[in-house]
Amino acid sequence: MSYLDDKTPIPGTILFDGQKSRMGYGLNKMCYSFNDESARNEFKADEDAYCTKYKLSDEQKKAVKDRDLIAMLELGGSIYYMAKFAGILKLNMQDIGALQTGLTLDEFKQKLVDAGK
Amino acid sequence: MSYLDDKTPIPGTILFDGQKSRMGYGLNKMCYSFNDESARNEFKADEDAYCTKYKLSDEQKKAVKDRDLIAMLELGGSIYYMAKFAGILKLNMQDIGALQTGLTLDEFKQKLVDAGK
Amino acid sequence: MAKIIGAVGSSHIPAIGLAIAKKQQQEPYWKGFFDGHIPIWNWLKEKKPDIAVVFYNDHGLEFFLDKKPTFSIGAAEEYISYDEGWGLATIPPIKGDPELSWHICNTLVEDEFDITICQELGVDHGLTVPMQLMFPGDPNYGGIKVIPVIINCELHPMPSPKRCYKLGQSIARAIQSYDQDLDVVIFGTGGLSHQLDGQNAGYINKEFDLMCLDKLVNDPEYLFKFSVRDIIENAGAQGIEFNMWMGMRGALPGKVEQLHFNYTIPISNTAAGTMLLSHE
Amino acid sequence: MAKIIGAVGSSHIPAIGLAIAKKQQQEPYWKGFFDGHIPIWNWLKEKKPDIAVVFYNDHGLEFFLDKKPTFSIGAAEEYISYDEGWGLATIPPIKGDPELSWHICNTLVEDEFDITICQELGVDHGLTVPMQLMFPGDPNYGGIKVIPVIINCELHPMPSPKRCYKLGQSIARAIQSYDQDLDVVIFGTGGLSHQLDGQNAGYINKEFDLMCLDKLVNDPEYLFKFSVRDIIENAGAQGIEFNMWMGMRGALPGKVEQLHFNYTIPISNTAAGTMLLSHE
Ligand SMILES: [Fe+3]
Ligand SMILES: [Fe+3]
Repeated sequence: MSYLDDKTPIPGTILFDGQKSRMGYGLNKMCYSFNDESARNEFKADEDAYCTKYKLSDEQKKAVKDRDLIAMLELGGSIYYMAKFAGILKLNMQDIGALQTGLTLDEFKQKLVDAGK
Repeated sequence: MSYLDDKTPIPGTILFDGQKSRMGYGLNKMCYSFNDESARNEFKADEDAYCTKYKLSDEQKKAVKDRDLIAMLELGGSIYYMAKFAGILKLNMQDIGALQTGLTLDEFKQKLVDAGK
Repeated sequence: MAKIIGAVGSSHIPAIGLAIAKKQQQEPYWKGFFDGHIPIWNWLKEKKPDIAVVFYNDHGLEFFLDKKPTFSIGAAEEYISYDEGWGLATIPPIKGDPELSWHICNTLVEDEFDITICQELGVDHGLTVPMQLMFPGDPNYGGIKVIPVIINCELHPMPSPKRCYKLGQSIARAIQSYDQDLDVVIFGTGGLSHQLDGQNAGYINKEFDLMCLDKLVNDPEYLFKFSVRDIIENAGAQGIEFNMWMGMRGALPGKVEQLHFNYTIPISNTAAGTMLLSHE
Repeated sequence: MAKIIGAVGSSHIPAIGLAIAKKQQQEPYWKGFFDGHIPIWNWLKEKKPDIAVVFYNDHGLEFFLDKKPTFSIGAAEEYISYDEGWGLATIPPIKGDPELSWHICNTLVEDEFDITICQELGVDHGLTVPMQLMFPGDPNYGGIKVIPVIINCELHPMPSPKRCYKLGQSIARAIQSYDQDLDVVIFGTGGLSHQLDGQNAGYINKEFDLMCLDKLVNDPEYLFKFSVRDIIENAGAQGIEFNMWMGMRGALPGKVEQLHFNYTIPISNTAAGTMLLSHE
């Protein structure tokens, strides 16, 4: 009995498990490539062609195009690889946090500060 | 207490352990590259340059040049990678066996047959 | 629920693949070895298992010393056979069952096995030769899907025979808790006694092999007393591939019956064992 | 014989590396966090350990999903810091002690840990940020050599907190049986409660963190009751990086004394803990 056999959703949380990793394999492989500067430049020069090279699905391509991080997660993105995608967009982890939670950056920062009280 | 803490030599046998793997890293990496046909061709075209590319020591280069399999083992070669080197030389496992044991191929084959009696 | 219907022990040496490519199965050197598989071929045709869990070792095709895992589990859609550098023909891709792979991985980590999960995996003769051997002439391998289980037999430190057996036990628990109606066969490949490298190349130990195989069927825990070094001292440097047979046997729960056995010396530089086990 | 002289818990988040690069240590946001390291800096300068065993996780720099190990141990001469893709500066190479690494690997496999041995290993902020943090401004990191211990915190299934603690225990046994006169410090990095992804991004749980850190010092086995899922439910998706602290604590044998403790919310999106432990 694995802890993963408990299928009760954890609110606001997507566990990156085998099912997600299968679904997001190409998407994550693309984002993994962004460790290399040349890959980042190639992506920036023609995003769509680069997504095709990594065999992203149409839904995944749309999520990338829309910078829809929640959709990327749902389609199998792993946050550690997606962070490299965010880097290309010049977004840091707090920017990403705000985007995913629908808060402004200041609201998101305040949420973090409040957690320390 | 690991089984590797027993340092008693096993006659005719070199355990491929951490010490050997450190020593033979470049040599084995070179032989690992021979999985690719282009690497095999590059090696065949200029053996010495290829050995230099993988930072083999002078002793390792000499062992490669002399096709001295025992010396290669002693200098950190792993048999599974060396098998790919042997393939370039058109030697199979029985040829290698004969070379290492100082037997003729027929004698080596007879040794194997005798083991079944 | 998925069901383990039996297990096959076999050799995976490249010379077998070369003999198949050259259609030498009925030549005197090979006849005894290949004919020793007839009962297994018949059994596989009759039972038509859906899945084969294949214990094998990589010989420097997909893994290098930069990152060398102790145990790896394949979780890919398919496994590709690549050029190994010395002339063995590649074979058609082998289908995987990633859903079952992940179920096994989840169970193994829960059971404290620290596996490496492989969503891309090229496979060498360790897996391709048994596939060719068990499904002769069939590019579809009887429609079977495989779960590759790879045990480090190259770089010391290596896992003990006992640890490999326990790995098999955990895999069996995973299969038996898998909520799909699948028949599973376990393949153990490699060995038996042999040594490829050094002045002791060509070493074979018939007596030790036959003892190990007898105990494997009837009293596998007896074999726990052997360390990796013990196996190598008795069965040669590559005799440690017996660890794959230990994994296979660990995956057979309950009472075991040996349906077929064959043992040939030499096949290339090895003692080659062939075994068919069923269990209640 | 080698001796474990203490342990340090710390954060490894990239924002710390960026703050160091921008020399922001005395700015209001950062002052409390960096000043919270003064007792650790002093202790390291006084004790001058020879070796640091660093528990960290790779965040998609050196490992990809094609082959994802549960536990990996570095056994290289040096570890290179590479571009991670989003602007963190690389740092000078970090020296390894391959001989001690192999001794640890031998022990771990004997103790039934199924590690991946890494003779080449690029390192990301998981290791580079703690090195910068512990040896400020010193490109030679106080002359220390590291043994990287990498725990999968990215792909489920992940090892339990209990398994990580046991990994630390086995590493401690290895060090204490190593026949060289070396002083060893253990670094646990990462965490504490935080979540980077999903609608729950920005989640932090102070109460749970403080309970975990208290138990970690005084009653670590209490924490065995938490599954990976339990940790994530309580500490957020990336709160599972607490597993590195479990490994670190497992490596501290005997009676433990907490010499220093600091806890800051927020550092970037995390609760950051800083801890110095010695033991008898
Ligand atoms: Fe083999
Ligand atoms: Fe982290």
